Parts: sequence; structure tokens; C-alpha cells
Amino acid sequence: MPTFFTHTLAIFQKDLKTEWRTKERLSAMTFFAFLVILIFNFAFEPGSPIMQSAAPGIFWIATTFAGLMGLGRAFAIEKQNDCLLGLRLTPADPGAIFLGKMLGNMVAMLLLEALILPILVIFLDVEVFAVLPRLCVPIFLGTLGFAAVGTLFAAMSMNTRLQEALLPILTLPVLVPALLAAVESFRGILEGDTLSDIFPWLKLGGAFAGLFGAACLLLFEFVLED
Amino acid sequence: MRRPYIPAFVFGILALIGLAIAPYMALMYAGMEKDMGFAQKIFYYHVPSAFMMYIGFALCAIFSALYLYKKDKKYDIWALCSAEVGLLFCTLVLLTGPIWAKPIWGTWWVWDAQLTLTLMLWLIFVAYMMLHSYSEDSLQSAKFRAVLGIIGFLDMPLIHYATKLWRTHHPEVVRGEEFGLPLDMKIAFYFCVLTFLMLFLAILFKRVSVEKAHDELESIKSEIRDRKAILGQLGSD
Amino acid sequence: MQYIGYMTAAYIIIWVAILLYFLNLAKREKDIWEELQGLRATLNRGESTPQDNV
Amino acid sequence: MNAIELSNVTRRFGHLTALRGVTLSIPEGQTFTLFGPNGAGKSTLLRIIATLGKPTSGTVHIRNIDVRESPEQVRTHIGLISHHTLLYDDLTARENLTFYAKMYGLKNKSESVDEALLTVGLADRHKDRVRGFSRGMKQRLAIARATLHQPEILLLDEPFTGLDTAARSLLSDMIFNLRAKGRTILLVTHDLAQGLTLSNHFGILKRGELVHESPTENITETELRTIYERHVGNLTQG
Repeated sequence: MPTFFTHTLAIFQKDLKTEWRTKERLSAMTFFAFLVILIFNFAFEPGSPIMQSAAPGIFWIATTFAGLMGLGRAFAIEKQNDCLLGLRLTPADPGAIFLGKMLGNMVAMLLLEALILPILVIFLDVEVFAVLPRLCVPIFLGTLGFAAVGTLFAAMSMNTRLQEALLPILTLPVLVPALLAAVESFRGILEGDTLSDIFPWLKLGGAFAGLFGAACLLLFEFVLED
Repeated sequence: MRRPYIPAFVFGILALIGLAIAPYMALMYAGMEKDMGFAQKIFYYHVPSAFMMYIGFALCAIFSALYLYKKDKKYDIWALCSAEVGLLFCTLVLLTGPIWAKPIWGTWWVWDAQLTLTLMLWLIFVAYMMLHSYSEDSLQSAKFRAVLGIIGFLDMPLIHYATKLWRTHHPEVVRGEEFGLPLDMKIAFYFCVLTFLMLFLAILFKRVSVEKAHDELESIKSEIRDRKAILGQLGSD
Repeated sequence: MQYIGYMTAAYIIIWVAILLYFLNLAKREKDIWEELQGLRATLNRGESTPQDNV
Repeated sequence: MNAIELSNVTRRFGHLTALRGVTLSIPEGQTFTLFGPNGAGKSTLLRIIATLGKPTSGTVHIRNIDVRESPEQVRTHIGLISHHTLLYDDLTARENLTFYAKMYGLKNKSESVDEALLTVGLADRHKDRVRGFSRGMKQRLAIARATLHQPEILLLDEPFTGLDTAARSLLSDMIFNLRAKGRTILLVTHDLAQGLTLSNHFGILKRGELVHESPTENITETELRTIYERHVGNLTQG
């Protein structure tokens, strides 16, 4: 099905180009995530062991909330001039539209994560860089699961009275397994675990991303149709 | 004009009979567990509630999938009602769980796999109900709810696995195992499960009949709007 | 009589919760039927004297 | 071959019936205007023809293709212009068109885009972001977007809403152009005068029913107004 991926790629490129041009989404997300980390520093004793053991949680809390903000924006762009209607008028499969938007969100999230990891190192004094290659695996899986569920629910919440306000209410409870897997993997790696030590968590993260990636791909059609 | 809804009535009678006998089964017939004492008796109501919660949410997922496939309003009604009744029993599980945990574990809330799963399901289906109330168009809301119902159901095994795995990092709490029990307790337990099933079905059928009446009301309202418009049309000629 | 208080509390909560739900359901049903009756009445009146355009 | 053929199309949204048994044939090359007050079901009808919604019952054929069976194929024959531009404000004119060219799977993307930009007179502004365009320019680009894949059928959903006089006359010129090229056009509007001059056939939709259908030949605006008012009621109300 090559046309399917042509459409996916076209939407993905379009989103990247828009983002590159304005940089409004990513900068707002990063700034927000930065503030979250900062607030945590005020809430707890900076540099204390508690902070270091809380680092994985703080990282994912910052990523999740900034990510939810970005997801809302991603569909606001499509709603602006009724662009989503334009997309639906093209011969593209709803699945391709979903995948394109999801990839765009995922790249935005990955960039955000790359930007806040150094902040984490500076503020919380955690040794992230030594284990970075290993760390990428659970972060990737967590982000994939988040982007899949988040993209579907963002498209839904845009059409309710609460708009973006409903997005965290819908997304967070469903996301619990993925977040738990991401946080626990992160913690394990910081404590010196290898990938095989945290394999059960990676399996969970992978299962979540795989299952919901597929389910959301199929269900997106019903969210789009009249 | 007010037609009795037969299944709700039949299951209601059965549930009432069961409920009249259930306290006897739980308190008198079943023996006393020596460590937990009366606290163990909470299980005869707590665990069947949990079963009914699962049945409710599973039915919601099945009817949701049917709705998306067939787009027939009646499946949406059944999905919505199953979710609501499932949520009722979910709430019961969450209320009675801590009451059992306090004397046995010494704390109201423990992040044990089962409790955490129940809490997450409660949150997901409360979100489901919010989606129902905050939607602008009922047809779209039905589709969105169906999507969430299916996602929530798929999430169940993952949440369960996640919290199980998570707990191994923390002191393991031993749960009262209700199945390796003496025969008298087992019989009492299954009696209560059956009674709760009747109760569940009675409430569900009742809830569906109310929702159908509501649906009928809405269609009569829109018919009246139509007629008024036609009459107004004739008047203006 | 170990923990009998907890058990009583749990049982009471279950029954109160189910009762409350049932009362709520009954109220919803009553409201629907009342509205339906009202509409039927206006509909019958509407047949003889045309309503204003809405 | 009829460009658009609807037979007994009914569309219900829950308890609301938006369309009741609409039967309509539009032959190729015809310019058909659909009049009707707000809430008559005009947009619903247009969205069904554009494959965005499925009819509850009845069949829709676009160029003999069943909309229910192969909506993707139908979409390549259809272009839609609405009062929204369907354009991305932060992309340039060229990028917008190139994106849609990719989505429609066009073979000669850059040539088609060049040609489309030239036709709507935006060739010199192709590198500028749409955000900075005037309403008229945006509407021209929207027309270029809708006609990029050379659709045989054009659907126009209240395209004049929010346009100034200059943009309006430009748009009607473009519609005449497309009409001259033999395109089938379905225009939905409640502007009687505008619809009458542009089309050679018209219909009136009222509360989901097609209550009138006839050619526009020999019909003056006053006559049209009388017909419309007879079916729909006093015009000043709507």
C-alpha cells in the first residue's frame, strides 16, 4: 500500500514544516516542561537524594503535561481553516491521516525530551549521559504509546464543549501502564540496570505502544466521520 | 401506557429473593474465618461487585464495537447503560475495599494491583460519562464513547500487568484468597455472586428501559418540532 | 465479634449506594414520563388549534 | 452520464432528519444552484455528495461510481470550495498546493502547482505565507486548491460568505470560467441573485425535501423570489 505511506509522509512533512516555521508549539512545550521541573525544585530540597530518585517521575510528568499541551495545538492547526475537512476530502485513508499526525506529535515530543534531559542533569544532578543509549529505548516506547493514544483523544476532545480541557481527563487514566513502564525503566537504568534487567517493563511499554498504536489506527476513522 | 419491562421485573424479583437469603448465607451458613473474623464477610459482597464491574465494562466494550460496526442506536443505549451500571459496581468495590483493608492491612488504601486497576477503571469510565455530558452532538458523542469504551477495555490487562509488576518492587501484600476456602464459604460466595448477577441484570434492564423511554421522548419532541413547523407553514400561506 | 463494625459499615454502604442509584433512576424515569404526558397533551391540543410558528 | 445522481437519499442524525428522500440528477456540465433557508439540509446534502457522510438510506452515484462503495475514487473527481479556505496559514501558497498535490497523488506536481498558481494570478506571491494574504487572495488560492486535481465536479458551499465586493466578482468570474470549461458545478447559497446569474438550473431545499426544481432560463429574479417565498415563506424571516 504505497499510497498510504505517501499520504502519511505528506502530512508528517507538512506538520514538521509548519512547526519549523513557527516553532511556537515546541517552544511553548519546552518552556512549560522547564517550569514544571523548576516547580519541583521548589517543592523539594534541591540536590537531596529524594530529588534524584524522583528524577524519572519528574521527567515524565514534565513530558506528559507539555505533551498534552502540544497535542491540543496539533489539532487546533487542523481546525483553524477547517483544514481537517480538506484532508478528509482527499483520497487519503483515515489511518494515513492518523499516522501522519501521530508521527508529527511523536517527533515534537522526542525533541522536547532531548531538550529537557540536559535541564534534568543540571537541576537534579542525575547521571543521565552515561546511560543515554540504553535510556533511549524506554523513552522511545513511552513516547510512541503516548503519541498514539494522545493523537486519537486529541481529535476527539477538539469536538466537545470542553475542547482541550477534556484531553488530560481522557488520556491520563488510559496512559497509566505506559507511564508506569517508562518511569520504572528510567529509574532502573539510572540505578545501573541493563536492558535485560528491565525487560518486563520494556515488554509492557512495547505491548502498550503496539496494541494502542494498532487500535487507534483503526478507531480513528470513527472519530473523523460525520 | 407504562409498559412493565419484563426482564427487569423478573431479575428484580430473583435479586430480591437472593438478597433476602444472602445475609443468612454470609453470616450464618458460612463459617468464621479465624484471622479476619467479620471483616472477611465483606468479601461476600465486595468480590461479586468486582465481578459485576468487569461484566459491565466488558459488555460496554462489546456493545461499543457493535455500535461502531452497525451504527444502530440500540447498541449505543446498551453500551452507555452497561458502562453506567459497571461504574456503579466499580464504586461499590472502591468503597468496600478500604473498609476491608483497614482492619486487615492496617491502612485504608494500598496500591495493590487489584485496587489500582479498579481505581483506573473508575477514572476511565468517569471520563466516559463526562464525554457523554460534554458533547455537543449526540451522534458524535456516541462514537467517541464507543472508542473510549473499547480503549478502556483493552487497557484492562495492561494496567493489571503494570501494577502487578510495579508491586514486586515494593513489599508484597498477601491478599485474602477466597478460593482455597472450605466448602461452606465457597457455597455462600457463589450464592452471593449469583444474587449480584441477578441484581446487575435487573438494574441494567431497568436502566436500558429508562434510556429507551428517554430516547422515545426525544424523538417525540423532534416530531413535535416538525409538526409545529408544518403548521406554521400552513398558517403563513 | 472481631471487626463486626467494619463489616456493618461495608454492608450499609453497599445497600445505601444501590438504593440511592435506584431512587435516582426512578426519579429520572418519572421525569421522562411526566414530560411525555405533557407533550402528548400539547400535541392533542395542537391538532385542533395550530400553534405559533417556532 | 449524470455527474451527480441521488436517489431517495435520507439522512438522519439521531432524531433529527436532515434529508428526506431527496432525488436529484445533475447532468455533466450543468451549473446547479441549491437554495434554501438555514437548516434546510443543504450542507448535509453537499457533505454526502463529497463522501464526508453516508446517507442513512438511498444511493448516491458520482459519475456512475457508488459513493458508499468507493469513496476514495469519488474524491478524486470532486473539488470543494467553502467559506473556509482549507489552507494552512503558516505554509506558503506553493507549499499548500504541493501538499494537496501529494495528497491527491498528482503525477506532475510542480507543473500542476505552477499552472494553478498562474490561473488564479498568484504566481508572483507563491513564496509568501498564506497568513499575510488578503481575504480575496486566500479565496483565489482556495479555488486553486480545489481545482488542482482537475475535478470534473465542483461543490461550492456558501462560497460568497465573508467576501468583499471585489472578491465576490472575482469568484463569480472564476465560476463562469469553470462553467465554460464544461465542469459540473453544484452551488449552495441563500443569495438568490448571485445563484440565479451563475447557474442554468436550480432547486429549492426545504426542511430536507427538494420542493422545487427547474431551469433558470426565462426566470427573472422577481419570479425566483416569488417561487422561493411560496415554498419557504417570507424571505425577510429567513
